[in-house]
Amino acid sequence: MMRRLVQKLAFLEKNPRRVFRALAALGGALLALDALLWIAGVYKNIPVWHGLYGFVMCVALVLGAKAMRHIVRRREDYYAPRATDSEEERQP
Amino acid sequence: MIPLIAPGWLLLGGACLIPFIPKGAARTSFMLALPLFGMGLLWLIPDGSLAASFGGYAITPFRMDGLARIFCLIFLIATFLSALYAWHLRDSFQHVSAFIYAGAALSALTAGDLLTLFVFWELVSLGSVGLIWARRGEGAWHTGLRYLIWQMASGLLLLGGALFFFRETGSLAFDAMTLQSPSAWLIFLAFGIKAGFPLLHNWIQDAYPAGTITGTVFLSCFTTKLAIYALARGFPATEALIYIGVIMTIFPIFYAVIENDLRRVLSYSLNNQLGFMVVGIGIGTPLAINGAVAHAFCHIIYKSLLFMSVGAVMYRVGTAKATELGGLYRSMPLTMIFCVIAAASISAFPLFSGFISKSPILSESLGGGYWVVWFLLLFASAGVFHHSGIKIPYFTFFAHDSGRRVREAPMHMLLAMGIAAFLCVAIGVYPQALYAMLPFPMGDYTAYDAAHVIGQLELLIFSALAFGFLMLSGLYPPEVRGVNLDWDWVYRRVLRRAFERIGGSVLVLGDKVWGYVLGVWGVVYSVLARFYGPGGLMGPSRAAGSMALWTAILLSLALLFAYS
Amino acid sequence: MQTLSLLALALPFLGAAAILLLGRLPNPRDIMMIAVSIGTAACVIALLFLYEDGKTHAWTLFALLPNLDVAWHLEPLGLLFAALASALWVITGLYAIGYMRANNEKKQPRFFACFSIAIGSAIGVAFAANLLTLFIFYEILTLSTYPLVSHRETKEAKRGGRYYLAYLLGTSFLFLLPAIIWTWRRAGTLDFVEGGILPGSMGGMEAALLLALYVYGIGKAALMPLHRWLPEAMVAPTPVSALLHAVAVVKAGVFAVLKVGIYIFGAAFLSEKGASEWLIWLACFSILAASLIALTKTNLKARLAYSTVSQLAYVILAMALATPAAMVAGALHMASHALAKVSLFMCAGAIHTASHKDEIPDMAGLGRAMPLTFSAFTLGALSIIGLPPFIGMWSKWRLGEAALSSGQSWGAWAALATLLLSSLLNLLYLLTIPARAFLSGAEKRVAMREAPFLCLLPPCLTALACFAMVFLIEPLGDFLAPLAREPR
Amino acid sequence: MSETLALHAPALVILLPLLTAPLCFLFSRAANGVWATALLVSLLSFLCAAFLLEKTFDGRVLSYHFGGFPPPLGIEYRIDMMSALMLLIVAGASLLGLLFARRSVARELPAARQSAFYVCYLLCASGLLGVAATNDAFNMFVFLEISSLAAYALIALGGDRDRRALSAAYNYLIMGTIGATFFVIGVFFLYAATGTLNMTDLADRLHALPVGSRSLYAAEAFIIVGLALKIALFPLHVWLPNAYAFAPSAATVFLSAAAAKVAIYALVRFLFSVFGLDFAIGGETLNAVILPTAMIGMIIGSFSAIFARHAKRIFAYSSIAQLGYMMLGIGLESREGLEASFVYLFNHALAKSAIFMALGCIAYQQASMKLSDLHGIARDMPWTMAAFTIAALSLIGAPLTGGFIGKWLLMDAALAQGFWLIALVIAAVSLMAVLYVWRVIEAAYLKAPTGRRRGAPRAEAPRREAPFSMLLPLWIAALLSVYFGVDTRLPVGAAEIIADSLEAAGQ
Repeated sequence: MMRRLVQKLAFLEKNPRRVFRALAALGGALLALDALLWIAGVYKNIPVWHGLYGFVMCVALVLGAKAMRHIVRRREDYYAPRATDSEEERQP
Repeated sequence: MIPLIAPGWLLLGGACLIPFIPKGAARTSFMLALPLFGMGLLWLIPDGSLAASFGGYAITPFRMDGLARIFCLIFLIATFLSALYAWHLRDSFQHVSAFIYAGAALSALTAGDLLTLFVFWELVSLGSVGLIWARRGEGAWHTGLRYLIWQMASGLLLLGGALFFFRETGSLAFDAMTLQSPSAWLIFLAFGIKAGFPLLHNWIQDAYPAGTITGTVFLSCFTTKLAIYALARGFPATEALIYIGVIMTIFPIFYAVIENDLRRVLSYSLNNQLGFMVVGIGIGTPLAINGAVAHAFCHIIYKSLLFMSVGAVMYRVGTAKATELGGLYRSMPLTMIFCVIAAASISAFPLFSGFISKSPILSESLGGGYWVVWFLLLFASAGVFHHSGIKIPYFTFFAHDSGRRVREAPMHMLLAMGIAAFLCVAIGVYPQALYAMLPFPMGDYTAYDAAHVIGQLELLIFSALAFGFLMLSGLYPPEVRGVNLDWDWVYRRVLRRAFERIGGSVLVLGDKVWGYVLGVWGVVYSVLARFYGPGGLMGPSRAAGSMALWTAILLSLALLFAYS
Repeated sequence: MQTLSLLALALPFLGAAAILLLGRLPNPRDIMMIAVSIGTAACVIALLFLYEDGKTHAWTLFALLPNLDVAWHLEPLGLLFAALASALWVITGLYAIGYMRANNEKKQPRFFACFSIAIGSAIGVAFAANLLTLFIFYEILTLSTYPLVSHRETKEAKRGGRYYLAYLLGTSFLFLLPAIIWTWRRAGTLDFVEGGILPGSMGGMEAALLLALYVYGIGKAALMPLHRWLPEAMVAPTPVSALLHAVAVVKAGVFAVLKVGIYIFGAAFLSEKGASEWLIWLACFSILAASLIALTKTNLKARLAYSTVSQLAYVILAMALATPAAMVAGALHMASHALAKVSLFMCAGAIHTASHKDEIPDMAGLGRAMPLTFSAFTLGALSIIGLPPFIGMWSKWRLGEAALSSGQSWGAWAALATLLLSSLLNLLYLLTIPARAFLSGAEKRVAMREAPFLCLLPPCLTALACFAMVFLIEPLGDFLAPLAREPR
Repeated sequence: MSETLALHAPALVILLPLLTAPLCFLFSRAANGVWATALLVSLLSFLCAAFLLEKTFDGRVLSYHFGGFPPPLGIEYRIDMMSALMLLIVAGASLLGLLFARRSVARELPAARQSAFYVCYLLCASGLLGVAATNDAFNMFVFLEISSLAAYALIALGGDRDRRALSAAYNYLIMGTIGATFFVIGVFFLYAATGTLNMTDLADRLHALPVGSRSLYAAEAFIIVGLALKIALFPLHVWLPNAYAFAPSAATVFLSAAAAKVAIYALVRFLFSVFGLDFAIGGETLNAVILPTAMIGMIIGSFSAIFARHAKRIFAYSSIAQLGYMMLGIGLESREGLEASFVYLFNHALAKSAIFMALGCIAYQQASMKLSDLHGIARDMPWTMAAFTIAALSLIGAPLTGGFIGKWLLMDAALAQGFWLIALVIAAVSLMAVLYVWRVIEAAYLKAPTGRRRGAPRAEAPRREAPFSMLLPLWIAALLSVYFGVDTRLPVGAAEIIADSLEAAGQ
């Protein structure tokens, strides 16, 4: 069972765009469902808000962090020898 | 009738016995039996408290109620899982430290007064630092020292607060208080340090990646959640907590995205999760508090599971740096599955434990009219998914293949992870069991209504899409080695340098001053010695002639006085 | 009781004579010393139980000058100090025998005789019924410990001894004696009286000045900046350091300060006139500055010495807070610090005996070879830091409580902040020692053993006592309660 | 019997040694015989002194008329508490010194001069006793000169061992003569003004005289300066260190214990009993002169002691400082001050004689008294150094020793009048005493003996403990200085009576 799982994953790893498209399709379906349920009046939340918000904010988060890294990143041994960052990590 | 021994005391007593049990199966079995036995005790102990007097103070060394009970339960579970995970370990020092740590944390949960709380609060610090020092080496030593200073600072603030509290009220009872007196502020700060309030948080990200593989699993369970418990007990519905909590949820996720050390990523994410709980406590409605408590409960399980899976990788590969890992799903598929389950839980996928505990907090923030808070929490939720839900499993087990081919994690680790993973799913599927144990009745609340489920799924899927988009477009920042400066830079670098400079110059100055004093003394001495030495004015060999002169002078002076 | 207390006073002195007589025979001599110490401790502890609050227990030995007696009395604070000194004498004595033999020290008869005299005079200080008697025994204590400090007769030992004498005699002649005579002039008596003898006889400024003379005149309390003798005296053999820095000498100093505060000025008088407010700040400074200096020392005994300077200032702080509760807290701290610090010093000596290592960095990894020693050290250190569940925490707790209820506004905050901050500093300079000993350098196997049994047992005992004392906290509090009584 | 003795004791106490001395000189050349006689006489005179003290302890005054002539005409010996105390000190010091002297003198002086030493010693003692007992101003001068001349000779006898003794004696001779001359000039002025020499009488008549007589001013000034020379009050102290340092050990013991103190007695007698404080040079002026000179003397003397390298000289300088203490108490011109001075004087006599005896014991074993040659001596002479340490503690003023009582009272007296600075100087000078005493103790106890002692004639002979006959008086003095630090009834009681009577007379 594990072997098959690993093989499947290896296949996906080689075809990332496939995964992405599948995800996009799932997202589209969810958006549609969301909208439908809202129209049907099952709940009164703002429709499709979660998805868009999540997408935008995540992009913003990563880009913001990327920008921040320019400011805050230092060499790994910056705090050495008073930190473990640059120490050999292999432990028993 | 309360049984004489509280679960925490049981663990502490057990910790004292551990060194005397031969290493190996006997000792590990004993260590596993302790929390199980503790759960049995917890089952037997009814609600109530034990009053006592010590040193002239009325204290309540033991108190059991709904809030304490559920925390006790999860602490015992966490102890069991962590001990199981550490089955292979043959280090008495770590064993004792870990059980003192767990036992003290449990005892602190059942402390009914500030004095008892302080006692165990400090013991928690002492026990836990052993798990960092046990890694051995210069870096771990200094990291542990920094950690210990922070923890002690928290304990001392608590001590100061307790003193003030006793002065103000004449009692030491630990119950809800308001931020209106020095005592409350001091205690609030003490809890705040352990809960990782903004600017008081760095010890978490500093120390947890520096612990031993098994030690960090213990660490991730107790200290911060003890603080959450204490806040829930002492400062429910304190509005300041809402804003503090929101900040806690937001800023760590930025760091988590760019951090290379996966255990530090988890530490940032831990901080972010604490933020949700703090918000819940700050909102303070029964449902919100329940949410915070439930979230703490679930969080302990999935966070320790995450640390366990990363730890298992570390155990086999020797590092937890994202740059060194990748493609490990081939070698450690089971670990990967458990990691993904934990990631799903922390991301609050429906049917996983995080979902059922985070929802009450989110809906109460909305219900309480905290719109901005709700927006930010939502952002934080998406961020959590991004770094904990995707980044951890992705960079460990997928991404580019690091080429490392190792064995699957050892059996006992898999077992511990399996149990934890099972609990994550079980709670997610059947939340009523957990809801029933919460301090306040949950009524007919359910997280599984359509709006919640669909909204959450949407959020997560689109976050994943964003990740995919960024990865495919190459915008995603590549993992690189390095450390990121956080607030701790101020004291680890700036203050340290300043202190060294100032301290050094003060010492130099002191030596100089002392040197001057000695120098002046030397000059005075030599002058005196010359004055009084042989041949000096006051020296021993003075002729009679000068004496006669002196006599004459004195006589004339006397006469002058007399005649004047 | 009169006989018993006189016996407790006289036994150490007789013991000293016996030790000198038996000087040539090491075994009978040492057994004699232990027997005498046990006898003394038994007397004092019996007194502790016989003591009844409310009764006067005062006797006169002889009149030195008209209206000026050499007299002794029993009161809780003195009994506590005497009990500490005599009980720890038994333990330190055992340790000293082990240490002196293991290190082949010379002139042991002189050493043990002076040791006994020092304890005897410490008990004399404890029982003194008036300032004059206290002064007399205080000086005997100084003189009898001088040979102990200079025991090794090396250049450094002589230097240390010179510092020791210069500071202690200098302060007592220049400040203490004038202060006593001033008191005598003002109050017409020197007796220790509940509520003090000075109230009503002087104003605030004068009282503050007189207090300054006392606090600095009692040089053994090592308040900064007159603390330098204490680290210098570290050249002495370790049992002496243990005795000096934990039991007899420095505690006699802070004991005298407390006694002056309680029975000469009276807490109410001090706080009413605000005469001790300045001392709060000075004591706080002393606590923190000495802790900071301790951080920079790498020699174990030097670090412990500065730690002592810092801890002594706690007691002075307690006195300066000038409330009855603070005085009790000071007395408690005196006891708790004595127990903890004596353990630390004895551990330091055990380390020296077993490994000849005195520098802290050299001790990394020693914990594996000497687990018991370093465990005892850890317990002692935890107690000094003020961590639960050791006795040190309780004295700090009481002190903090007293600070808050003292009615000082800024002073109370300063005192509390100092208490907390110094705990942190204590942690840094004390706990790191055993932690490194246990954790660092584990890869090297150290071919070393624990110190000899007699060097090992005593520190373990006192370290455990630091813990066990917690259960005595309540009876101890009750026993000391008369100190907190409002003057009648 | 007792009554007869009481009647004649005031004369006996002086006449016994005074008459024995020339007899010894004439009839005996055997040193041991002279020593035994001198010891016997000293003992008798000490017993008389003790008897007198006992008699006067209730404040009574004994008056003895020489030859039966009543006072203004004949010479009167008048024994009050102050005289009795001085007699006790002098006779006691003489007894202790003689006990000590036999072995010491036998080693330090050539056989031919030993009996001369004892004769001079007896003469000196009788002179000092006479000063203390007589109530006649001129008679006092005579006794002063007897003692001084004998003292010059005593010091010069040290010349066989160290040539510097001769120049020291010469210096002392010159200074002492100047002092004596000044004193006698003052006495003549007084006689010219009043026509009497009896001091009680003088006091009465002086106060009947009109105020502002210049000759009386001059008389007081001459007497004060003359006596100050004998006391070695700063800055007239320069003769003292060498005189004490190079005299034979036994002579130093006696002189340091008795000589200067008797001069102090004479000064007090004149200032308080004869002139009175409100007379001529008034109390305030005296205050302004004595207090500063006493304090400067204390400081200068102590510094000199600290920097001295010769053990005996250290303590000779210390004597200058200690005399400063006594003068300080007198300069305070209060009841407390006088009391303190006399207690101090008493205890200092004991402590200082013990110290010089200990040094004499050392001198018995080795020629050099340099500090650097005393290294490790406590190992060889434990008993000597133990007694030395006890006496030194008394000198410092450690509690439970006589010195402490003296300093306590003195500080108390200074504070009673609000003299802050003086109290501080007293404390500081005590501290300086610690310094110089400790140099000796450290050398003796803590320093390793140097291999060969330079200039030591018996370099090869190992140092050993001093003979018992020398240790005995040493220990008596040392133990007494502790005893009187614990049981203070005798010195304090006596000093109280003295202070009361002087205060009454001084007004």
